[in-house]
Amino acid sequence: MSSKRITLQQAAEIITDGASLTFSGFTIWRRPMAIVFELIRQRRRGLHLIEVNGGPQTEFLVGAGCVDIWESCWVGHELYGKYGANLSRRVGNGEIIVEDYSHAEMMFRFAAGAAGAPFAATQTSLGTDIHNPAYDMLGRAGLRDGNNSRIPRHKYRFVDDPFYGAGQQVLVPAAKVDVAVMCVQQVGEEGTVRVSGQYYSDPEAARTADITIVMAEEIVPEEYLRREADRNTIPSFEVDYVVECPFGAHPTGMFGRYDVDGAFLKDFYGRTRTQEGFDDFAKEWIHGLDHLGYLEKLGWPRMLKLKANTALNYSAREKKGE
Amino acid sequence: MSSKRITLQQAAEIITDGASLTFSGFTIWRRPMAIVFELIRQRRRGLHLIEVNGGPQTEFLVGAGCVDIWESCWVGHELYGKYGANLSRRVGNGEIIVEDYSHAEMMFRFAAGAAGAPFAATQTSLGTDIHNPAYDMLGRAGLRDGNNSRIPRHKYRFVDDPFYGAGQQVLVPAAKVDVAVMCVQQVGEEGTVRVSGQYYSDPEAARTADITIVMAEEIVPEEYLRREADRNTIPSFEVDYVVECPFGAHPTGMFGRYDVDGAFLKDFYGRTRTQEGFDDFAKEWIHGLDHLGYLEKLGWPRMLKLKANTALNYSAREKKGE
Amino acid sequence: MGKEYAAPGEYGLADLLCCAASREVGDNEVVFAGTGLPMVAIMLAQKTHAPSLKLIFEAGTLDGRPPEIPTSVGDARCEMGASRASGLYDAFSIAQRGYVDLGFLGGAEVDQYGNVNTTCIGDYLNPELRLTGSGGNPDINSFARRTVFIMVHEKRRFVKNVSYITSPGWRVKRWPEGDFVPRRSLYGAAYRGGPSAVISTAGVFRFDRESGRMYLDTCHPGKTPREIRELCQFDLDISRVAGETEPPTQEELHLIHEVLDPDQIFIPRVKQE
Amino acid sequence: MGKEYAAPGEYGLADLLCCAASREVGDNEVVFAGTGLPMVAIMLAQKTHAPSLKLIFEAGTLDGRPPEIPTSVGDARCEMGASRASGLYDAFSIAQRGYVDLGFLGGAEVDQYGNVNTTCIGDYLNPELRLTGSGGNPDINSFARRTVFIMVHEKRRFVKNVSYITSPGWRVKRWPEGDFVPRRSLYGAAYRGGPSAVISTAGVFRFDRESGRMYLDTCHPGKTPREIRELCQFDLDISRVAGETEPPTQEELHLIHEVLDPDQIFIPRVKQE
Repeated sequence: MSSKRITLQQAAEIITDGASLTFSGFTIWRRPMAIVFELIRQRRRGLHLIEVNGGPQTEFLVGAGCVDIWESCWVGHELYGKYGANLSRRVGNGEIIVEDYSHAEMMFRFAAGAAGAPFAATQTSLGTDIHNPAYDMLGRAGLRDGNNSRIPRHKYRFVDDPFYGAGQQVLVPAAKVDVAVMCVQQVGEEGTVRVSGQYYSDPEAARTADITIVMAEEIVPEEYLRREADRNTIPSFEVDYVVECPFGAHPTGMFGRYDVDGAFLKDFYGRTRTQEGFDDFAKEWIHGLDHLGYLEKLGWPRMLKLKANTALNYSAREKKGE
Repeated sequence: MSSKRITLQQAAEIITDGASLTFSGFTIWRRPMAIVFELIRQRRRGLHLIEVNGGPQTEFLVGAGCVDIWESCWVGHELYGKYGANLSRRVGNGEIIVEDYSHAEMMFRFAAGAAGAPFAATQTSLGTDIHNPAYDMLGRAGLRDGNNSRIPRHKYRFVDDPFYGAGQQVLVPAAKVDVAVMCVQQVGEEGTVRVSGQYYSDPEAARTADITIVMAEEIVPEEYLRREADRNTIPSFEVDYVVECPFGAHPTGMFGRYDVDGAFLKDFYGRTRTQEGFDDFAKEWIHGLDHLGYLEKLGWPRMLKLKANTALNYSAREKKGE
Repeated sequence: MGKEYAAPGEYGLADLLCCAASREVGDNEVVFAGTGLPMVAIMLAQKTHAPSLKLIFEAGTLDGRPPEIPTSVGDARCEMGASRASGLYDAFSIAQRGYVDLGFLGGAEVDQYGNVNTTCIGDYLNPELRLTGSGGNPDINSFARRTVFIMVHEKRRFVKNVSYITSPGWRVKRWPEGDFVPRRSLYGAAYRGGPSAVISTAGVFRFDRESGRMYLDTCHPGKTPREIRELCQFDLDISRVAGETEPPTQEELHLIHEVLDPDQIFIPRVKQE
Repeated sequence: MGKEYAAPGEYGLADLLCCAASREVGDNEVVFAGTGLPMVAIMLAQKTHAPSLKLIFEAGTLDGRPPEIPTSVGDARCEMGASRASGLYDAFSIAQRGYVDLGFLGGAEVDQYGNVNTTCIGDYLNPELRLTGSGGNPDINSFARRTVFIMVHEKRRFVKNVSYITSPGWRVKRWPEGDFVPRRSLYGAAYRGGPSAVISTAGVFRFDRESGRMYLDTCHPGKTPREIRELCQFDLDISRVAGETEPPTQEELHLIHEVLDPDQIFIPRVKQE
């Protein structure tokens, strides 16, 4: 058994310029931020993000100019920043292609991809501009010619249900991604993942992607996880690489481990409305630091305040909304 | 909160003549046998079984003449009876309509039903007689006219993938069932289900069905299950009724509780090749007994031998294959 | 015990919205909640007239009973007391399968048919301002039997035509033509209902069953129907006004500020000493 | 340490089949196993030349390491040491997604293109004998890169045309016409491979890459190619016989009978004292 262990730097190197990418987590929870920061340090370019929903990971990568295409349904920082200012700026400037689906459509696209089906049928969002043919942005950009294996020939298709007369169905194309980058509580050295709490769309992300990189708070003995197989979330053979990186999701939160660092996100949101602001923020918090340097800079008092109470699975110290 | 608790007799009464029905479990594991026996006692007729796979529950109901239509992919007793002798006899006599799908097709049909989609796309079983239009048995019987809301207008449809050029796809219709009858280790009084070990196709069965009845080895406090929500299998609001019935899966097995009673199944398989044999077996083991009478008849030595070792989750006493 | 209403000045607009939203919830209903004020409203209903409601959070928490307000639906707080914690595939499958009675949603713009925009302001192809995007807004609005929108009332938000239909109202676009058709005709078997109310900072609005057009149901205390009509770019029907929006009760105010949101994350206190 | 082969008489036909099947498994492969002899064969491979193979059981156990032979894939024994225990949706999604290298299957009838029947004997519309049905046979055979069939060798089983194509071989039916076409042409992007071997009680058979027709690869000890051809209703290609099937080693026999299947559930001992 060859080891699946790699470093943060190696993890980021696996994601090459132009790769299509997805992430674990949900909005401001369990995002693989340490790898995202490393991608920015390595000045990755031309990424195609296909996300069930976006969050700080999107905003950081978009702000740093790493992203050419974003397919998803939402980006923001929840309570700590009401929309994605970096994405908004770059869309306004025509620097990024945004393809809008609904949340359920994105989820069903990943479910189809994970099941090896080329599409899924759904009845969500009928009658909205999500299905406006004039708003097919990848099509407008001439990218639906079949040359990019990650971009389907159509944004969606309508068909009528032939079986039960259920009416108009939207066929949404399976998501296809090169790399899924995950951030979880525990992974075994052979790749078995145990997510605690909500698993969001992580199982589908891992199964859909050609390469899955799992960054975990801790790498634990496989044998420990395999004692209770029905508690595990992702099987060993779907995971190609594992990285141990405590607090790797910061400033996003992790069930049972630490809360969202709302002050950090507010600061990010407030300061990165402009490109100059983003560059300044990145200079302060990303460039010239490694992950340990980043943690040192955050400091103990901040991290201890965020640390989850193990009985509650969230921090009883952190004042919410701050 | 009105109680969801009912008795075995009431559970069987919910399943009316002509109902479409599905079950928890897999082949000879975690089948709701105590309710199946009660259905036979109540002489239910005209059932339409739609199962991911069949097993002893199928063979008992079919042998007793309760079933008019069986849609599935497999029936037998694994090691203890190599095929479904009762189904085989009744198919040969033209007493039952059998609609054959593949195992994955049946699973995807339930997944579509559970997701509220009218169909799923798959590429399994291309080129087989499962897709032979002459072998559409519900169609041959004139039942695909749209009058039965549980029977789709087509057995399947072919379409070409418009998105990635992945070629021919089989669209299989969602499964639609009136009642799912489940047998699990634990259920809370509000309906939360915690399955231990493999959950087979139980989550999809419960979500697809209009009514879900959960028979459990034990009804436990909801609050106990809700302390670790990420270990539960089926949410409260998908469950309409709960029944407490220890050893309710016998002669099938249950992870962590008891093994398959191979001797019982062998005896059943050996004795029920003929209708007379079945009637004789039913007279001995079903009619005139209630569940406690059935357990008394089985006796302590037999049940203690089957009882699972709690460290292993299976019996270390039972000699397999006997 | 009769209801003891709070007097004007004892409560703020957020309190009023929260209580009005809470009253939309029936007991035993399955309710799909987004982040923010709707979460407080639903938990308020859970603690008052709807103790048996089932709360679903989009991120994958089913029938949760959080003891304190989560900051978002992905929050670890969602899962306290929940029946099951899983993921989005579960949540959206449950919604599409038809389990959801009521969903609470928000929006940046709304038109008279209840079409809502959360995607962008201005031309989609060249937006003045890109917003968050759809999130689960169209999904919940497609599958729940009823949806309630909670919005800030400004004339620029109650518009003739939204910049982008993110979430479908009672008359929606049929593609590829793009003409408006009744919601029911498009949704076919998936039709279960649609927007049932808009609760704005000015009043409570409902929709005519036949025409699908918005009308003013109740005015918030201190607002007149004419004032409210002036705050809409479309011709608001004010012929059916039923009176004033019911104010919060003392019990509700206590629950909001002492139990549910003591840190004033979503609902500020009106009186600070 | 060289291989120490068992002498004729020291092993039975089931031992030979089990070892031949085991040798089809490569290390690090993801293997989809059905109940019975294939399970023993794969676990034998796991304990000899393929310690890093990943075992998937159809009922939902992923990368399991059962210490003793499960009686079926639904068995609690499957889950000992597993990476994940879940359900059939997972198992079949993983297969359709393309993770599976090898599947072991059985059958009642096989034709020269590897089409296999497990559904019925005689006319499907009026069957002489209804069998179990497809189970996962066509699914695994559709999605795995290679499949290996293990069968009893009788002339009535190696037929010109199977009564019902349950599981697709190298030339399959295109519907609605029902004409035979090459597997690859039908499967398109889903094509990953197909039946790679049939291990019968007479010999080991493989398939010509071009024609998709079965040929005899090795004869089991004591059988001749002509005898084996006589046991087929179709014209078996015996021009490429590579020799005799490799017998079990002492180590393999020890593992089968002392470690994996001491209770002789699936593999009887040849010598009982």
